[in-house]
Amino acid sequence: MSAVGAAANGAGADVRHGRRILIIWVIANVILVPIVIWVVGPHIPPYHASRQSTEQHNVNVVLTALATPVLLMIWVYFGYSIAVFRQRGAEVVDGPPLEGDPRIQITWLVATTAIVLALAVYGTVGLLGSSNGAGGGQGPTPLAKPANAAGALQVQVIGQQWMWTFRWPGYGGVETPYLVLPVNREVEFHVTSIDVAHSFWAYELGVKADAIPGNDNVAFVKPTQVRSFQIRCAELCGLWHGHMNTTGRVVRQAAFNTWIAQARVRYRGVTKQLPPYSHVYYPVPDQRAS
Amino acid sequence: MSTIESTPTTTPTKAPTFREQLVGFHLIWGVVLAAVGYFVCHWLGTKVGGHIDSQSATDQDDLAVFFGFLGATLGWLIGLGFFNYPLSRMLGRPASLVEGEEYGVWRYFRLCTDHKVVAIQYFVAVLFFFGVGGLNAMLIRGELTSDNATFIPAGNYLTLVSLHGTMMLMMMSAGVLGPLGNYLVPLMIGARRMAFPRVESLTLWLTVLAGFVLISAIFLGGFPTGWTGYVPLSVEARAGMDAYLFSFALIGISLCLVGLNIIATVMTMRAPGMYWNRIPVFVWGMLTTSILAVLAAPVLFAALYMAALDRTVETTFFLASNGGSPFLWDNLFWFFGHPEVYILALPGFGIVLEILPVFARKPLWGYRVAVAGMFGVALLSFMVWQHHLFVSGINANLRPFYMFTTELISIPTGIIFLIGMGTLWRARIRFTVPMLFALAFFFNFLIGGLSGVYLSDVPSDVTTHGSYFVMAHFHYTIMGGLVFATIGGFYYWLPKITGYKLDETLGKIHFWMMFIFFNLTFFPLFAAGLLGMPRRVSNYNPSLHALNVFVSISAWCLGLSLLGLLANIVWTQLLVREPAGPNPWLSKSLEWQLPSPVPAYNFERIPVINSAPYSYGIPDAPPVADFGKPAVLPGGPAITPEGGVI
Amino acid sequence: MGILVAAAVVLVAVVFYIADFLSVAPPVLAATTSNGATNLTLQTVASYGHAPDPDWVTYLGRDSDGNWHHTTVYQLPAHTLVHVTIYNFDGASGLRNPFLAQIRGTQGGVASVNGKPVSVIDQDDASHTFTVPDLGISVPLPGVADNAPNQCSVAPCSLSMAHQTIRFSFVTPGPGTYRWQCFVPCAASFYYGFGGPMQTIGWMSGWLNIV
Amino acid sequence: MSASAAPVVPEPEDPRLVAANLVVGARLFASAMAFVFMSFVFAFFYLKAVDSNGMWRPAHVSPPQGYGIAILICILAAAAAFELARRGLASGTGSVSMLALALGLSVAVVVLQLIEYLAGVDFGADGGGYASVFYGWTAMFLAFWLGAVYSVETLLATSMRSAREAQAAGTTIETLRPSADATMVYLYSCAGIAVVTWVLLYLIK
Repeated sequence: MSAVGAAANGAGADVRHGRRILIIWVIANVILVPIVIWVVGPHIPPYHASRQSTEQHNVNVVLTALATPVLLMIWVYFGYSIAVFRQRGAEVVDGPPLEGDPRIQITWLVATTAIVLALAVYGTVGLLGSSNGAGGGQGPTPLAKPANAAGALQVQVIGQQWMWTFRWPGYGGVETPYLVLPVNREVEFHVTSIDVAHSFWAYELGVKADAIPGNDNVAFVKPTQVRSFQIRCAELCGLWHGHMNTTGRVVRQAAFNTWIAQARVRYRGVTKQLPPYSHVYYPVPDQRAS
Repeated sequence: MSTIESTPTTTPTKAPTFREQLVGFHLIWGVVLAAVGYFVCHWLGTKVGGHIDSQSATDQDDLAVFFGFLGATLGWLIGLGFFNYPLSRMLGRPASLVEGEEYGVWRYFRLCTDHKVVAIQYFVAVLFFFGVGGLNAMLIRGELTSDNATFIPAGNYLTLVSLHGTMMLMMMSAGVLGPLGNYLVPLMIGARRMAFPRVESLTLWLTVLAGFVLISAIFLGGFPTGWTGYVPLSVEARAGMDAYLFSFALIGISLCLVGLNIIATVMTMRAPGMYWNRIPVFVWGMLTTSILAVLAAPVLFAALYMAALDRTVETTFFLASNGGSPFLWDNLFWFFGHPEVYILALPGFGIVLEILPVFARKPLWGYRVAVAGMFGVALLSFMVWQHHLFVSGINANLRPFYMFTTELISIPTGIIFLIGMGTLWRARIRFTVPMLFALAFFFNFLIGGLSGVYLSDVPSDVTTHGSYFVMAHFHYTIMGGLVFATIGGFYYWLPKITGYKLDETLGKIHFWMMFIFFNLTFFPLFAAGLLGMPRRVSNYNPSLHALNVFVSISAWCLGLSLLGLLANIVWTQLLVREPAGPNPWLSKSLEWQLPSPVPAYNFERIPVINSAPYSYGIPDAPPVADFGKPAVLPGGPAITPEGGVI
Repeated sequence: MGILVAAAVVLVAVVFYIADFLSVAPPVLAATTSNGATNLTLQTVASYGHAPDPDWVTYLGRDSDGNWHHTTVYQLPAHTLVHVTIYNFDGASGLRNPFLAQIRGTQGGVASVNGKPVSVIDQDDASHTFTVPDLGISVPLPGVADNAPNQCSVAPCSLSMAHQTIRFSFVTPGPGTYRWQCFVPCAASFYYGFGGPMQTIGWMSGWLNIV
Repeated sequence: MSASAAPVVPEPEDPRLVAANLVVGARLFASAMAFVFMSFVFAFFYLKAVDSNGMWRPAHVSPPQGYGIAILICILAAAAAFELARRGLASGTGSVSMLALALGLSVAVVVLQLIEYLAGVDFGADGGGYASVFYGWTAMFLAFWLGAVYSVETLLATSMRSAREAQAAGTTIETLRPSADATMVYLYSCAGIAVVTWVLLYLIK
C-alpha cells in the first residue's frame, strides 16, 4: 500500500483516494441495500396485523434502507483512511496542512439538509395522511382521523395499578378485563388512567398511547388479521409494571357480537355500580387514615 | 450570589501545623456534621410537619426527611469550611481568592481553590460513582438472565434500575465538565485559576454529597420511578423518592454553577492573544455544554422543587384531580432532559476533535464549522423536548414540528462527523490508545445517531417508544459516545495531570475488550426493543430469553474490561511511575507546553498566544505561545469592550 | 493517589449494602393439606403494628401449626383445587374501579362471605381484594363495619375479634410463578392510597409459586 | 501532586479581571434565576389553561392584595436605594446610609412575606393549581431574595469597615465597585421578577 507516496503528491492523490472510496462504497451499496430491503426487510417488526402496524413496518424498512448507505459511507471512509493513511514506525511525520474546503462543507450541508427535509415530510405524511396517526396516542382532539371515524368502535382503555380494563360505551358501558376486537373495523381507543401514568401498548396492532390521569388519549387502529396480540404497559408505573400484560384477540364480527353479549350478561351486576361513562375519571388523592 | 469578591490577596501563606490541619475544616468534620445535621433537622421536621395529613404516618414523614437532608447539606458545607468566607465577608473582611491551597495532602479533603486539585477530586468522585452505577448495571443484567422476577424482588429491581439510571445521568453530566473542564480550561486559555474558585470547589462537594444522598434512598425504601421520576408515581412513592428529588436538585445546582464558572472563565480570563478563533475546540465544547447547563439545570431544579412540595406540604402541581397536571412535570423535566442528553454529547465532540489532530498530525479540518456545529446542537436541543412525549397525548398536533426539529439536529451532528473525516484525510494516523477511543466514538455515535432517526419519526416511534430500542439508542450515544470519548481523554491527559503515562499495551487490551463487548451488549437490545420488550421490566416474553442471557454475559465482560482501566491506573500511577515528560504526544496545544505535572501557578508568566493549537504540518509555524515575554497583565485584551465581556 | 484506595474501600462497602438490600425477600409459605384438601388461610390487618412499618396494612398467612407468618409468597401444588379462607379484620374503604367488586375465576364464580355465597359485592363495602390477574381470579373482601365492637389493630389478630370470613376455591394451573395483589387503595397516608404496602412484596402484593 | 513547583511569586492580577468575572458571573446567575421563574410562569399559564377538574382557582382562593403591593414596593424601593448607594460608590464617596436603607428594605421584604404566609393568606397549599403556584413561586423567590440580602449586607459591612479603618487590608472604595456592579445586576433581576410575580399572582384574576 503506497500510502506515503500517495499522500505526498497533493491534488492527484485526493482524486485517486476519492475515486477508490467512491467505488468501494457503490459496490457495497449495490450488494447490501437490496439485501436490506428484500431479505431483512420483511422480518422487521411490527407485523401486518393492522393498517397502522403495516405503516410502521413500511416506515422501518424505508428508514433502514436509507440508513444503510449513510452507515456504509462513514464506515468505508473511516476504514479506508485507517488502512491507507496509517503511519507505521516510530517516527512522527506531520500530514499535509489541509484547511477546510468550503465547497465540500456546503455540499455536505446541502445533502444532509435534503435528507432531513425528505424524512420530515415522509414522516408527517405517514403520520397524518396514510395511517390516521399510525396508532399513536393523539390526545383528546385527534388531528388524523379515519374517513368513517363516526362509525368507529369506541373502546375505553382504563389503566390502573396494575391491570388493564376496557369499557364499551356502545354496549351499555359494560367493563371487561379482556380485549376482543372485530376484524376489519375501525377502532377508536380512548386511553386514560385512574391513578398513575401507564402506556397502553398493543404490540402486534402497532398501538401505543400513554394513559395519563385526567387525560383522554385517542388512538385509531384497524385490525386486518384474525389473531391474538400482546398488550403491555410501556410506561413505568410501579411494582408490577412488568406484569401489566394481557393477551387480546381479533375475531370475526359475529364472534365479537356473541362475546360482548355474554360479557354484558355476566357483568350485569357490577355494571350497575360503575360510574356513568366519561372520558376521564379523576382519581381522588385520598389519604385514608387506617 | 455567594461570591461577591474583590481584588485577591495572593500572598502565599505558610503551611499550617499538623494541629491546625487536624482541627481545621475538612472532610471528616463534613461527614460528622452532616450526620448530626440530618438527625437534628429530621427531628425538627417531625415537629413541624406533624399537623399535615400526608405526614401523619410515622413511616412516611417526607417533610422530616427533607429537613434532614437540608440539615445534612448544611453540616456538610460547614464542616468543609464553606461558610467561613461568606461570614467573614459579612463582617466586612477583605476579599480573597485563595483558600486551602497550602494544606499538603489535606488539600484533597477540604475546600481548596486550586482548579487542578478540584479536578482531581472530581476525577475520583466521578470514577467512584461511575463504579456504583456500573455495578448496579451488572446486577440488573443478573436479574434479566431470568424472564421472571426471581433473583431480585420486583420492587427492589425497580429501585436498582432507578439507582443505575439516576446515578449515571447525574455523574456523567458532571463527568467531563467537572474533571477535564476544571483542569484543562484554565490551562488551555492561559489562565491561573477559574473565575470563581470557591464556587468551583462548592460544585464538587455538592456533587459528592448528591451521590451519597442518592445512595441513601435504599435506606428509605428505594424509589420506583427510574431517572425520569414521572408523576404521579413519584408523588405516591415511598420516602426514597425524597432522596432522588434532593440529590438531583443538588446536582442541578452544581451543574448550573459549573457551567457559570466555565463560561465566566472563558469569557474574561483568556491570555493576551487568545482570540475567540484561537480557542481550542475542546474549550468550545465545554463552553457550549456550559451554556446548556446554565439554562437547563434551573428548570430541572424548579420541577424537582414542585414535586417536593407535592410530596410534603400537599400542593397539587401534578395531581389532575386538584387542578394540577402530570404533563406539567413532563414538560419541565424534558425541557431540562433533552439539553441534558446534549450535555452528555457535546463534551464528547470536544474531546475527540481535540484528540484527532494530534494523532492525525494535521490541522483540524474546518475549525469554524466545527464550532458552528456545536452551537447548532446546543441551540436546537432546546426545541425538541416533546419528542419524548410523542404518544403521551400532549399537544399531539405539534408532533410534526417536533419531528422536524429533532431530525434537524442530525445536521450539526453530521458536521462533527464531516470535520472528523476531513481531519483524517491523507493524515499520518498513529493508533495510540486515545486515538482508538476517539475513532470508536465515531463508530458508536454513528449507530446511536442513526437509531435516533427511527425514534424521531413518529410512526416508527409508536413501536420503539418506551422499549429497549430507546434504551439501546441512548446507551450508544451516552456510553458509546461520551464514556468512550471521556476514557480516551483520560488516557490522553492523565500524563499531564499526574506526570505518569498509562500503559499503552494494557490500554489497547482494555480498548478492544470494551469496544467489542459494548457492541455485543447493546446492539442486540435494538432487536429486543423492536420485538416488544418494554424498558424497566424485570420479566419479559420467554421468547426473548436467549437474547437476554447473551446480552447479560457480554455486559459482564464489558464490566470486566473496565477493570482493565482500573488495573492500568494502579499499575502505572501507583507502582511503576515512569515520568512521561512534558509532552509525550508531541501536541501543539498550550497545556502540553507546561511541565507535567503542572506547577501550582500554571504559568510563571501569563503567555502571549500566537496561533490556534492545530498548526501541524505547517512549515515555519510560530510556537503556539511565547512564555518568556515580560510580564503582561493577564486577561488584558479579554476584558476590553471588543473582548465581548461588557 | 491513596484517595483511589480509600474510594475503592467505600465502593465495596456501598455495593455490599446495595446487594444486601436487594436480596431481602419475604419467606415462602406452603399451603396446608388436611385429609386430601389443600387449604390456604390468610388474614388482612389494618396495621401490622410492628417495626419497621407499624402503620402499614398487610396480609398474613397461616402455616399448618396455626402460626401466622408475615409473608405474601405462597406455594401451591399444580392442577389442584385450592380452598382459600381469608379473615378480614380491616374496615371498608371502597374501590377506585368498581369493576373489581365482581368475583371472577373462582369455582362457580362465587365466594362465600360469612357462609353466604355472592358473585358481586357493593363496591363501597370493599376493604381489600385478592386478585391474580394472570389467572383471571379476583375476589373482593368486604370490610368490617366501622361501628363493630372489639376491632383488631395489631397483627396477628385472633378470630375472637371483629372480622369477615371469605371462602372460595380455585383450580391451580400448571407450574409457574404468578403475581397477586390487592386492588383497593388501602395504603394509609400515601397519595392515591397506593404507595408503601401496596408496592412492597410481603404486604399487599406477592407471588403464588405453583409447583 | 501539583505542589512540586518552583516557588514563584506571580505578578498580581489585573483588578479589572475580578470586575469582569463578577459582572459576567452575576449576569449568568441572573439568567439561570430567570429560567427558574420561567418554569413557574409556564406552570401558571399551563395549569390555568388546563384547569384540570375545574380546580385551577376555586372562588374562595384570592391572595391578600395589600401584602402583594407592600412587598413589591419594598423590593423596588430597596433597588432604588441601592442604585443611589452604587452611584455614591462610583463617585468615590462612600454612602453607608443608602446601603443601610437598602438593607433595611430588603429585610423588610422577608419579614412581610413571612407575615403574609402566617397571617395574610386564607387558602391552603392544597387549594388547587393557583394555590400551588402561589406558594411555590413566592417561597422560591424568597430564597433567591435572601441572596440579595446577603450581597447588600456584605457591601455595607465592607464599606463600613473600610470607612472605619482607612486601610482595611487592601479594601478601598475603589475595590468595592465590582461587587456593587454585580450586586446591581442581581438586585435588578430580582426586582424585575418581583414585578412579574405581582402581575401574575396578584393582578390577573
